[in-house]
Amino acid sequence: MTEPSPIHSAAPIQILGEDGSCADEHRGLLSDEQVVQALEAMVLNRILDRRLLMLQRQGRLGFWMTSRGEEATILGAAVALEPEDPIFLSYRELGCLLWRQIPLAMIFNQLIGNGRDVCLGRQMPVHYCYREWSIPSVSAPVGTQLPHAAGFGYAARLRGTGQVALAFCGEGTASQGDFHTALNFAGVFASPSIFLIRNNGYAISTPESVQTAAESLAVRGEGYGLPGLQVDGNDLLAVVKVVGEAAARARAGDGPTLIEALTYRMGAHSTADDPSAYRSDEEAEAWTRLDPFERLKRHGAWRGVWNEELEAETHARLDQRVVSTLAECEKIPPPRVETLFEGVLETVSPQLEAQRDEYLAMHRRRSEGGYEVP
Amino acid sequence: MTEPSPIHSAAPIQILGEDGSCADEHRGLLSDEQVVQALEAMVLNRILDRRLLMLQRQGRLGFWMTSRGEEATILGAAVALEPEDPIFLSYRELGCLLWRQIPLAMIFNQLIGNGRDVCLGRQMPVHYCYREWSIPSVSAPVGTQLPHAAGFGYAARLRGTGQVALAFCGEGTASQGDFHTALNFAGVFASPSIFLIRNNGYAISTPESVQTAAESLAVRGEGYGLPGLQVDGNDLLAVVKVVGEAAARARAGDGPTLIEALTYRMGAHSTADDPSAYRSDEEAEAWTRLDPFERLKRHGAWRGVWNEELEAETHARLDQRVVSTLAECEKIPPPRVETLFEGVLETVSPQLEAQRDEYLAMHRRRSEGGYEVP
Amino acid sequence: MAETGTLNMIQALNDALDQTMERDETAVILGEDVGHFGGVFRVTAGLQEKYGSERVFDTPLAEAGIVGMAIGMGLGGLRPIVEIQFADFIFPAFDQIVNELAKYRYRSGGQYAPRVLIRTPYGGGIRGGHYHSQSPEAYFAHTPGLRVVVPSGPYEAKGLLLGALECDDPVIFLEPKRIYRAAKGEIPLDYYTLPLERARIARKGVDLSLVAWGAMMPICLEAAALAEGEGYDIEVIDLQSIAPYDLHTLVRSVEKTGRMVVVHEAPRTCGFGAELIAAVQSAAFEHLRAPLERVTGFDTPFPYILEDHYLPNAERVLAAAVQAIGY
Amino acid sequence: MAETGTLNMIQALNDALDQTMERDETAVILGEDVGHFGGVFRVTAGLQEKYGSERVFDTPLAEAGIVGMAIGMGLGGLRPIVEIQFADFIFPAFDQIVNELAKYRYRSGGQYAPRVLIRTPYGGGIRGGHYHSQSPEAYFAHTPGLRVVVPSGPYEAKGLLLGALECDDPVIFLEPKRIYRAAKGEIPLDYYTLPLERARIARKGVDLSLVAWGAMMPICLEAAALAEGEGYDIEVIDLQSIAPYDLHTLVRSVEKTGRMVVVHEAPRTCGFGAELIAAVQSAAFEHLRAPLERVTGFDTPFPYILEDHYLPNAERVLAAAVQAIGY
Ligand SMILES: Cc1ncc(C[n+]2csc(CCOP(=O)(O)OP(=O)(O)O)c2C)c(N)n1
Ligand SMILES: Cc1ncc(C[n+]2csc(CCOP(=O)(O)OP(=O)(O)O)c2C)c(N)n1
Ligand SMILES: [Mg+2]
Ligand SMILES: [Mg+2]
Repeated sequence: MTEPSPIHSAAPIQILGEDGSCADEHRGLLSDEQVVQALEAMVLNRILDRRLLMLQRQGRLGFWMTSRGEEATILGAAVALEPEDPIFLSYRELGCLLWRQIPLAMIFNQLIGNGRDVCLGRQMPVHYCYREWSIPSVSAPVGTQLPHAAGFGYAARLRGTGQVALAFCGEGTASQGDFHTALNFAGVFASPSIFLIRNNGYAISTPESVQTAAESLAVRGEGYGLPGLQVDGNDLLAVVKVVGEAAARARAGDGPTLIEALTYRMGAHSTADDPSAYRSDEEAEAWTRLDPFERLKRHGAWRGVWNEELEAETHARLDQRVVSTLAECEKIPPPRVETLFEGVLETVSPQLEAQRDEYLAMHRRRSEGGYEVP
Repeated sequence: MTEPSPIHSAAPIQILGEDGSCADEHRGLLSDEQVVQALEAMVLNRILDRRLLMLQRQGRLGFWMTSRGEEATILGAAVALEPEDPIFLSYRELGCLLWRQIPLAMIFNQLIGNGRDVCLGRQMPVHYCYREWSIPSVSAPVGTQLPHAAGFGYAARLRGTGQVALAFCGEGTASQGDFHTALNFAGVFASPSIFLIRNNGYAISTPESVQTAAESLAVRGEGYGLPGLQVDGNDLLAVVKVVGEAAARARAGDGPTLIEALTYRMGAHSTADDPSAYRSDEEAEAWTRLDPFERLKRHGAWRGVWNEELEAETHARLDQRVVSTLAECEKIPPPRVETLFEGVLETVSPQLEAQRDEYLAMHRRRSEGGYEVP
Repeated sequence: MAETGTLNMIQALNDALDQTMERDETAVILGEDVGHFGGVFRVTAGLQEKYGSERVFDTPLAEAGIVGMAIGMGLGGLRPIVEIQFADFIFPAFDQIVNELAKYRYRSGGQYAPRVLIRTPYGGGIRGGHYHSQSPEAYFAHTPGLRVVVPSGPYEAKGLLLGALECDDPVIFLEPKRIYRAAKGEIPLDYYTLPLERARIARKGVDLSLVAWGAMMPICLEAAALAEGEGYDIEVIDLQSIAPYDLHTLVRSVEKTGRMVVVHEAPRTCGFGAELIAAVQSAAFEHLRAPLERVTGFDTPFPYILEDHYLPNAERVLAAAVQAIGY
Repeated sequence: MAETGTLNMIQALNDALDQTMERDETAVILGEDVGHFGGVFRVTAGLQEKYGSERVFDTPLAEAGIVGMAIGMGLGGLRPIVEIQFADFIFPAFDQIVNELAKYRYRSGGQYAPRVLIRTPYGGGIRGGHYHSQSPEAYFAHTPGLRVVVPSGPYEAKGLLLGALECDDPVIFLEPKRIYRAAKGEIPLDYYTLPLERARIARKGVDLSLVAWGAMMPICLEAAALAEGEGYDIEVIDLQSIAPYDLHTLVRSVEKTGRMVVVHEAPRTCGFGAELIAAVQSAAFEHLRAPLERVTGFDTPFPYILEDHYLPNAERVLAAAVQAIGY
């Protein structure tokens, strides 16, 4: 086995202590209520990761990508932004949807790809898009979302909306050309935008050390004339602080920020992956000690707003909601066949129209009694 | 008019003093003979720039790109390398061909695109390729050559040839995704390669300030885990030193280097361009005081190996050679029509064969007596 | 009565952009050298001065960044108009165009539809060699979710560009640079649009349908004029919109003529001519009196010195037409 | 007598790579996750262990970098074999492929011809949605200077891959991932090559020529079997090489059958079916007894849930075949 490289050398920004405490000056980063909300979101996140993984194994879901271990990074970004700030997801950022309170059913409709999916079941699970919640469309080619954030920020400034665009990407994705053009354009145009690298150590099987020979990814900021910071990605408060400050800078007209959040993908890359083929149990084990959920729980306890009963109660309540909502969503039939042909352009092209008419005629014959040689 | 940004803020590596002197320790960078050779190459470079520009204006040449003002950067790189080290040109690096003593006729054959052009007149002028002299093929899409150098270096190391690959690009080109992937791959694989940015202040009309918000381009090296240096690109000795050290590092297995050479495009972007539309005369004027040719002449004089008579004699001799060689090359007929269809793949595809046969039949009819309705 | 003026294609395009910038405050123009300099072909000349450098601006030299940023601007409510300096340089942005721009509306269930128009000079005839001559229309025509539009003269250029700018779809607007200045026309100075996806019958005829677009139009008209001298009456059709395309007009024409030759500059294999022939032979099979043929660039990279041999000219078009008619 | 073994396509490809790495010390394999992990589809499994991490290695996540670097390795005398994890992700490398790799030999007058082969899993049928299902063959077929090869089973996969690795041209080697594991075959374990650009008659017949490649082959064979039940005798042709393509075999077949249906997964408009139809109708015009038709993916992005409606299946193929025969 290839020895995985030691992960993350530099000393990132940290706020939460081992024992869940934080310095007084940082306590105000989140209200007690927000801490509880974040904990609830994490509980829900873990429930979903477990339930959806199961669902996938049972063949009831096409695909799933867990975010276990990275919740603080993901949630922290959402917490620090305004609800109208677009978040350009990579794909592993369920927590942002949960923080924005996108109804569970809408999420499930996407995952299942049923007839009520706002995207009409056109994309694989986790390729979310919820305009109402300022979540633009996720796509699989990694990194393409990064210049979109630069451009959205530009538009927001020109139109005076006050929005800041944030884009996530993985540390693997930071190797793409789109990373370079996005950060460079954002820098040149001082676009109100934030680029948040979830450095979780791996791109599928490929360790961080194969992605870059640099000390850190944050250091790239300087090459684009922007601040580049490393933050402990398992420390919710630190992420909230760093993203919040970046957002404030952006809104003040001071341009974009690059943030590298150091975290760890505790699970597999996706339901198509088995990490035991490329990394040691000890490594994964070591990171469970830094589990961001445990860390935030200790913080909740330190504040006196969280305890085991509360967690158990929350877990039971949310798990129940998940199970019943899922059951409802699974009942919804798939999108109509006709939708396949709709919305490619504003109007259906004559070429596609002919294809549609031919196919639907056959399809109707088929539905009316098996296939039939014309 | 848009005010051009002040060019080049940082303090680059310099060796040649105002008066043409240099510190004793640096004298050995070039032998007296090499200084004379470099001066001769610069004389020839200027002659060519002038003559070819004229030729283009007379309609005898399709296109030309001058390198006036950037000769020290261009020549310095060639001087510092071994003859077998491939140089991946951008397009403005005539000086490298001159240093490698590629016969003038071969250069003119390319520019004219006549039947003796090794590339069969298939590309526009300045898109050189001379394998015998380790000059891979120039192409117009900027930046594509950068990952090629990373890959060539990798191949050289694996095959144990001891070569170092150097790639040039402009500061505009450093904005391309290929810049990012090239440097990142080179860094990760410690490819024996050198990336040399000719920062001449402009990409056609676009000033450097639109390409990046960073303090310098050299600083990007750190983001890829490589040394990034700025050098005075009008100081031949400084360029030789910096490139020479980078080559030595690469050969020793210590990986790639990013070099940003600060210089100035004294002429137009190309014969299709008029710089007075986008920059001030004063700016251009100011840079003539830093002319790398003048600077090297002073150095030659300081060494006692160059003077006005020598220059006049050299100029006359080379100018004569240029004129007579050009006259010879202009007489050579264009490539045969048949060559249009050759060498797309190793063998002619059946599709292209049919196209060729049909066309050549018509072409022969035409040559035998005007066009003819079949 | 509406005023007219004599404009070449560059002026007509500039006029269309100017009017759009005037009417639509969300419109922005971006690309390499499009700002103060007005673009290497001067299509955006004067617009930065008029509309400011926030709405008309130079970008870093990176096509993927330009298109990627434009998509984001579109998502953010702007109407970006991108210039790619030469169509040959659109390929670094291919992923952003094919995987993002083309699919954004569909994959988001219509929640987002970034209104990005990409203008780019394309085609040969200017001694540009490999990289200043390519005709990439087939790549984009094969990509669902894009419109591909090609004007053939100043009147079409202005009307089609304004038409394309009114529509919400992503558009690849290919400008035949060879006739940027050559083609002059008396055109309305007021705002007008031409419908997209409608082919234009440039010359009526009964013996053969000659189909082309962009800079191949004058070539085809020249061939038709030569053919007339030989006693043949050729119908010439300017496709104008490559995607979607106006099959109906082609089929009606071929039903009449029984013959079709498609002319394009791009390499033959799997060029857009193939599509037109495949579709027309299916729709008008009973009317065909000769095989449908193509006069195209060859299956080689675009040459420099031998360009004149590569590019379809009136002679080659005529030969193919006469052969089809005499079949 | 040569030994044989029962291999699926992944194993056959792995075997071909293994033998190439063994014979040719300049061969190197690079791509995302191809090293220790052996590729997400396991095609390179075991090769890093056997040939070392200098010759089989993971790259950073950047397709443009992978192909760009491979070109440079080719210029430097290596024989790079690139894996692009899914064909949908080849587009960031499009410029390097289309503007560099395809044109390098031509533009250098044959001085350099980087021997880069790009393997990539393509096509639908695995519930991959927009971005794990695309069939980009037409883009590459329209690009002079590239070979495009598609195997349809383990025997073809090994023989064509070894054939492609022997040739000096750049090759886009498209692997139909849908049948990676499904198709098993008894194939020689020794080294053998299959000729490129030769179509294979997979089933002889006289009533119609059914042309396809990759994962559409089993579909076509199924349709032909169903047609046989209806009394029709269909010839099925596996194109194998898309560029260049074997027009000769198609024309000979259509001269006999008078009818052709082309089946592909890619969107119809300007897909490779268009080219085959345009070329065949020209070459076999006198023999045509029905319009040449296409059964293809639709002009939409590749869907997720409705994939089964999008992909050509035996029913659609049969319907088109029967219609053509009954024309
Ligand atoms: C352009 C592109 N190439 C390859 C892939 C296949 N792929 C999907 S995820 C992934 C790894 C991404 O790693 P990283 O950016 O670190 O994000 P993470 O999965 O760790 O969150 C790869 C290679 C892709 N989706 N897009
Ligand atoms: C991909 C690509 N986009 C655009 C162009 C058009 N173009 C040719 S040279 C040039 C400017 C290059 O500037 P820079 O990199 O600074 O090099 P310089 O010309 O200053 O030497 C541009 C935009 C191109 N050749 N390739
Ligand atoms: Mg990662
Ligand atoms: Mg420059």
